[in-house]
Amino acid sequence: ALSKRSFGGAARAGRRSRCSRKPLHVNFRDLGWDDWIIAPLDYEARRCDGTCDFPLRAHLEPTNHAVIQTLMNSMDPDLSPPSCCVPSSLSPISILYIDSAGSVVYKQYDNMVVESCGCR
Amino acid sequence: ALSKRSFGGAARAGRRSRCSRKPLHVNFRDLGWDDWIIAPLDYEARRCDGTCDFPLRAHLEPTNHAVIQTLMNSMDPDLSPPSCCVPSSLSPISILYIDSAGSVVYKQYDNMVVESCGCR
Amino acid sequence: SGKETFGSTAPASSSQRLLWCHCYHHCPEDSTNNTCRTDGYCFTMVEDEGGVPVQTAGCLGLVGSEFQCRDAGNSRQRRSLECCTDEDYCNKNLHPTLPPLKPPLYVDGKIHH
Repeated sequence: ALSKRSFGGAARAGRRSRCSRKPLHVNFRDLGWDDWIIAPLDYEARRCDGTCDFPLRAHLEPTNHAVIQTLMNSMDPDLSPPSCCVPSSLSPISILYIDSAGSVVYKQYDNMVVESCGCR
Repeated sequence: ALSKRSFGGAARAGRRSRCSRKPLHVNFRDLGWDDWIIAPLDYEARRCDGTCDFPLRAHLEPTNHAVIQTLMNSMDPDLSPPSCCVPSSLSPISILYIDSAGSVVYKQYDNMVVESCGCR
Repeated sequence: SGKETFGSTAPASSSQRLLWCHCYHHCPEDSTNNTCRTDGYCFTMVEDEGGVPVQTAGCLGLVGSEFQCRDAGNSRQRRSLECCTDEDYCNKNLHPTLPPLKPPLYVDGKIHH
């Protein structure tokens, strides 16, 4: 039976999950970019989604402002929205493409893949 | 009279404004912190709010991931939410307070005031 | 749809010179006289808002410009965006036009696409 204090399950019924990484598969062909991108034609970018509830856990690396905003929101949601779940660290991918002069170029694009999410 | 092509007004009727700074006045007394904070007892923290629509303007300093996520959202909102409007630069404030040992301390707290907002 | 006229000159940043652009609707907070500056591209975009073509213009940063200037080929929003970088305020000379309306799918079996 539940103790007097029930510890929340992984995601309490009907409640949006907490800020974390979610899948986001990007297909350059679907974007109509297979006329200039040679490879890769798709990649896993991931995205961040979920609530930034009090208290903001350490792994979400909140700023002081995010903590204050979260407290203001829990005091009165009309005062301020909660802080937002966004990428806190990203990694690059390299793309082989044809540039506007028709040359084949292999270039690293920074901040293309979500490595971790945070509340800001 | 509006030309054949009307230029968007500051915020077209009914449409949420675009990502920008908004006021957020923080009152430490309302938070119940006037028992340890001496000064200031309130400050203007500001916050970020608004849509991150395509195209993400230069002043919102989007990452490549935010650009890709925004394009995926405009292709199919079910694939991905838009990127989120969050603080992109913050500044500190200093607070005079009484610590747990009863001493009066004057300390700088980083990232307490929003200086600019961005889409991430 | 997006069209990038990357122009003969490389984006401003490689020569450390910032590009001035015309800016309509959602200019930076510190913008004066509807102008903005960028290390990337100026743009002009027209989008269909409830049947009314609405034009906006402004600055795109260099980061992500290769993606934004090309836009998503099949955005649900009916829009057209063009970028330029060859001279200050070059987006004054950009006049993108809305792509044709996509024929609706008729479900009563008469026309299918």
